[in-house]
Amino acid sequence: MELDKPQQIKLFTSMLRIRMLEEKVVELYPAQEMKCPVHLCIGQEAIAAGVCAHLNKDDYLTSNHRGHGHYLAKGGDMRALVAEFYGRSTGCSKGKGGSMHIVDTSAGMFGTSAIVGGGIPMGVGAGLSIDLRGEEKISVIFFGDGAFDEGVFYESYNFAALKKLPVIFICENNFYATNSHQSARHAGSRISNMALGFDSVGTSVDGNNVESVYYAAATAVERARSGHGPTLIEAITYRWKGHVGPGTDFEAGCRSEDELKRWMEKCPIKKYRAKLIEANTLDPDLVARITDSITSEVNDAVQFALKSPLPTADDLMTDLYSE
Amino acid sequence: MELDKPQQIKLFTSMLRIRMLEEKVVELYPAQEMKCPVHLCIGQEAIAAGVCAHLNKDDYLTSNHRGHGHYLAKGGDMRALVAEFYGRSTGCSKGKGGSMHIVDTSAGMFGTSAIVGGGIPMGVGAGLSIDLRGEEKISVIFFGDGAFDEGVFYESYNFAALKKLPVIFICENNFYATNSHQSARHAGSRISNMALGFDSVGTSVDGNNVESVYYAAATAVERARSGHGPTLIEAITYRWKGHVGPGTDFEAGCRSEDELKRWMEKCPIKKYRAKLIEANTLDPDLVARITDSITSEVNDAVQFALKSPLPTADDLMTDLYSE
Amino acid sequence: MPWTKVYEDRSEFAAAVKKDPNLRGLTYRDAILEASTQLLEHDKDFFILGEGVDDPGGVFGTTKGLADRFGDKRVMDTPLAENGVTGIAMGAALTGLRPLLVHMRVDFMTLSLDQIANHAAKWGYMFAGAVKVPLTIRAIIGRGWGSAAQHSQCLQAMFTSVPGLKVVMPATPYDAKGLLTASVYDDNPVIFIEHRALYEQIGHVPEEPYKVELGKAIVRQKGSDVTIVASSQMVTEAMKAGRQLKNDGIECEIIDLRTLKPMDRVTILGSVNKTGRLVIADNGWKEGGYSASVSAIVSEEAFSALKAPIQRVALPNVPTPASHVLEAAYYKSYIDIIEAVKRITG
Amino acid sequence: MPWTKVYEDRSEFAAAVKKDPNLRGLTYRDAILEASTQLLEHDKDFFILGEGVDDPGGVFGTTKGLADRFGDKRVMDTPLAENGVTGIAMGAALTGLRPLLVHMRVDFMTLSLDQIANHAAKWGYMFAGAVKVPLTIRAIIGRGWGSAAQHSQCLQAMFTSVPGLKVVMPATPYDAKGLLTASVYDDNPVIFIEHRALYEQIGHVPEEPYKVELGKAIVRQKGSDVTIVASSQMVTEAMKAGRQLKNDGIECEIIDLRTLKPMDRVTILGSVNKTGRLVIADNGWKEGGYSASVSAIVSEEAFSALKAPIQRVALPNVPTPASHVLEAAYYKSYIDIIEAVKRITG
Ligand SMILES: Cc1ncc(C[n+]2csc(CCOP(=O)(O)OP(=O)(O)O)c2C)c(N)n1
Ligand SMILES: Cc1ncc(C[n+]2csc(CCOP(=O)(O)OP(=O)(O)O)c2C)c(N)n1
Ligand SMILES: [Mg+2]
Ligand SMILES: [Mg+2]
Repeated sequence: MELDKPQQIKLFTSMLRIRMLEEKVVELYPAQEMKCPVHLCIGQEAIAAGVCAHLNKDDYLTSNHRGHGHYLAKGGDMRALVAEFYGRSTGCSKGKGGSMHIVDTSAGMFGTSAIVGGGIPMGVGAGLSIDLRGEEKISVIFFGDGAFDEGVFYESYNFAALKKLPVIFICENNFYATNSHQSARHAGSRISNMALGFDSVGTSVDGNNVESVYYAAATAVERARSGHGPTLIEAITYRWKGHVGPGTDFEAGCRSEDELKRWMEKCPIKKYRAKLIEANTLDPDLVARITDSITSEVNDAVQFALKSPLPTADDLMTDLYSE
Repeated sequence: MELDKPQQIKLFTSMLRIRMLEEKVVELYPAQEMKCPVHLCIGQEAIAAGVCAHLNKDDYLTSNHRGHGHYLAKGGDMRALVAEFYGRSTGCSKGKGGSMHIVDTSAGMFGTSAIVGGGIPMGVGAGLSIDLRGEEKISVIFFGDGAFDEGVFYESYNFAALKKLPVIFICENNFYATNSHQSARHAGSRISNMALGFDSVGTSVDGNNVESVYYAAATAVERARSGHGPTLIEAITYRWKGHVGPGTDFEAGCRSEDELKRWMEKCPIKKYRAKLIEANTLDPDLVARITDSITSEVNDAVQFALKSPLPTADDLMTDLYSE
Repeated sequence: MPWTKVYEDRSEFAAAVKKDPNLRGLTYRDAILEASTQLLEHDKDFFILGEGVDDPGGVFGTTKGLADRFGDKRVMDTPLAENGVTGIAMGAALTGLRPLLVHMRVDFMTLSLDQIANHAAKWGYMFAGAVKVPLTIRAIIGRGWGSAAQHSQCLQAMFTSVPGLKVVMPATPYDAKGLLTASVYDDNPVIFIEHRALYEQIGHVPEEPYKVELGKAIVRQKGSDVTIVASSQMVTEAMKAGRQLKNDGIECEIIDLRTLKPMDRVTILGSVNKTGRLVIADNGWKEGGYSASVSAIVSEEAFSALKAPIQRVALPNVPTPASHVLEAAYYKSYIDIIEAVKRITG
Repeated sequence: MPWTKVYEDRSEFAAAVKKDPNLRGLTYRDAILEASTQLLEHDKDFFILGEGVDDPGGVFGTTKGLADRFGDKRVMDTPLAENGVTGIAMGAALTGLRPLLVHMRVDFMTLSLDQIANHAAKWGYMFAGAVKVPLTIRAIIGRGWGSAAQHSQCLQAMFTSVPGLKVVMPATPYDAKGLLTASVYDDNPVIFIEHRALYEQIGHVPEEPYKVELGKAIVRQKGSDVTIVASSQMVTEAMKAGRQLKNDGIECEIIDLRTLKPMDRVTILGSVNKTGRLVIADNGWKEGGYSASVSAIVSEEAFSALKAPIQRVALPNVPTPASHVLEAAYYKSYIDIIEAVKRITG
């Protein structure tokens, strides 16, 4: 299944849309009107875009604290997302969740956890539900190389492989958990090798190459949909911003500026744009039109959020239990 | 390092001692004087014997609910063990622990957990302590195929492999966790394969062949003592008795009688006795002398326990905190 | 009404059946089995999972035969992976299924506390009602025969300390069935704690499915001198104590909480306002225990009615010891309740 | 004495330094860093481990520079594996080392509750003193800026519900240093909970190492009208409330618990016996919270002294919301303490 031109343009657009929303957050955050931590995925957009290109709206997606990209790529509502950043009652979680806790059940997202690894079993549970109900859907779980440290990953993967559930595990390996390097946390050198112990399939892929991600995901989706169980995809990438907030963090000595620069050269969007222009799939004009359209969408979402009401103290005690 | 005759006799004796103590428990348990659950390891003795033959008294050993064999093989005090079964104040835990919670710090055992997998990280912590203090010791962890299910195994193994700690993981795979078969719990077909994901070494061995266990452990001990980190040894075996208590459990439909019979033919003690007699290392006379000596030791331990005082209600509130 | 009655022993129930031959008796164990069976029969979204639920023993009999009858997709054995499996059950619940996750011992739930307290409990609130977590977790309290410190705990205080959970502890066969059914149909995470010492208890249980409303306590015995608030197995002890105290002329009002969280304050406060005296009997530890929660609410909201210090009958502040001598000194019974009542009456 | 004083703000401390130029000031954050540094210097059995302890930021500054100075074996970054690492630290403690395990947020400890509650807490008792667990676990309470439900909890009630643990919550820089040192040298598992809102607080801290005894509360302010029992950041709020109430002619006796478990009942009961009125201020939830434990003990043991209902100032029964508007409605302050005091005085 070769990608055709419209699909390629879609992939490009999907990445750019994530980037532009997050750049907007970078721009607006210093005003201190978004009063919650933000974990930006700038630099990592190819993974969300490449994987989600395969998904239907009713497929399930589980994400984590760094979830804006997954949310947008899966079809989550941008207005509701930005409003949540701003703590508004029109936010996807009505201001109760903040940027780390986003939800869009209509896009198959049942809420993100900010406990590292916490969402992984939920995604497997969604896969179990598909299996028990005999549905055609699949369940995709995004998590980081930090979450890979957690025992709950192991328990969850084992369960999914044991029951041959239609689940795809996407480990976004950006080398760091906060500022702790993978080498300080993992005995093994390849995350995808962990699949071996489960008699399952793992694969490592350049997470900055959207088509590589796309094709790796295609195989996994095929496996999942045909009853062969989970695949562990390690997508190797890099986050440009600090662990949290809009700044970079090499100044603080968390990482070297060189490392960041090297990875910025591997920008998934820049690289893909060049490739598509080279192939005459994109031209500067089309890029401009796509950019404009996203600009409007982003501005609209921000305007929507800023015009939206804040919750009131009366909302504090609602929603504890579902009746 | 070929085993010489005295070492072989030691291995045989070590197994027989475990067997005979446990057979005594089987005999005495119905009197309902040992008022605690007992998890017998009859059929699995070769593993404790084969591994512990390499250990010094000050090496660390971590065990679980099915720990009598490990305790004896490591040099734990038999009197204190039996007294603990009988809830006496001379028991290794002064009656506060019962059969699932046994301890002998002089033999490098810091207390067993009855939470499946609960002891595993402790054993790694002991290995970390050895490393931090620059000692020559090693730390051996016994756990079951059920404990292998738990995320804490994964977290612990990763840590040990990452820090190259002198730890040996011995998974006693008797196929069942309570009555749940391995095939209902593990996606992978070989427990030892899990080492691959950690760039570590795993090996599977016939857990009913004491010399096979001995040689597999030898390699692991060598690796541990020379700074190469942990080894995952899967020792394949079978428990003859029910999960808990002195009875068999095929009557209850938990397993087939055939399966038990097949494994009883592979009795590690019977097989090894035959081998050693064949090689003229043992003769019926020596076997009788060994048996007699163990009989006395076991009877002495039981007598000691039965003559020992019970705790009193005053002991209830002591030992909560160490001062 | 027959279903509100606590039959202290089998002979008492046998006598009741003599009077009313239509009185259908079932043990607490079988009441749970019956509720589970009927849920499996009637609701395709309902399923059971947990370690050993398909075991021939069937979790002390409470799931016996179900795997054979309904298959291993609806009655599913799981790996020993408490945190993962709890999250998996929660994920299934988020998609609209109604999982019932079973633990042989409540002690093992410390392993899954993250999925329970940081996830299931918070999901509804954190996403402002966009999602529901219709997950019920059954857990059994073990006791006796040297079970010792890791196989005998009563951890209700841990769960009741977390907003968003419901915590249910049935004391009778009737409630075991009705509360379990209600828990499964509740759209929130419910921790359903059973006491194994009650498994043989018999009582009236109607055959057809029914629910007992969560969050409502029940007055098991009316009385004017002192209120005893109890739950789970302590209700049996309280009833025994109440009967003996009656002989001494002390009328106890005995409240069975049924649901610990949310707590039925109205029933508790109403009774204390009437009697002016309160004894709380809880199977857990006294220090930091659930009994303190009841006490605190009463001394805040019914202080002026109180005529005597609030008494708590609960476990001393040590882990469970193994030796039977120590167990005997450790556990509380109707005798301790009687003593507590006497300390503040007369 | 300067070390018992709570300086509500920096100007107050600056004024004190003017009077006594030898008064050495340190922030709460730096007091923890100093205790840790001195322990690393003086005790080769002591080491620090935890996620990000070697981070340039140094766990909000409390471990800053230590890894560079003492190396990665004594200040050890760990994988994100809370349950495993807790068990590993415990194993090291069993062999006689004194590990200090650090969590950026107390919320993550739900993952390690099995090792804490089923293992560390029970080990000494279960083995009748044959083993010791000199393990200290630092955990930080976060708050504000939309931290939301999973990054802001006060879980002391969870820990105080388990026999065998000690739970410490320092309120001042002096105590932060002295209690941390005492915790490390305690042979039992200690949960040491810090409130990040206190990190900038300044106070007198002697340079030489010292211990503040565990299990002893301290009276921060004497008074005869009402007792306020507080801990951690609520002590600051209580002091503020006490000052304002003095203007209204109400004399508060303010007790800083310092150690929540074991609880210093003598100090609490002594004060309530004198004042007859009690307000408990706790950073945790009210329902099922630690404040209930204090309340229950007082209404059991000092009932006859009580002149008014016990009041509790604690969080409402919902997870922490993210939006700042909701946060403002959620958290409690000196104003709530003043209101509670006024409800039961005058
Ligand atoms: C259980 C748990 N431990 C620690 C944290 C603190 N924390 C938040 S994000 C994070 C790093 C996660 O790294 P990774 O999974 O690689 O995701 P990334 O941030 O790199 O996208 C940590 C340690 C947490 N939220 N939950
Ligand atoms: C965390 C936890 N889950 C469940 C149990 C109940 N349980 C006790 S022993 C056991 C089986 C353990 O199997 P395995 O590790 O293979 O050891 P074996 O009994 O076969 O020697 C189970 C499930 C427990 N004690 N702890
Ligand atoms: Mg990462
Ligand atoms: Mg087994």
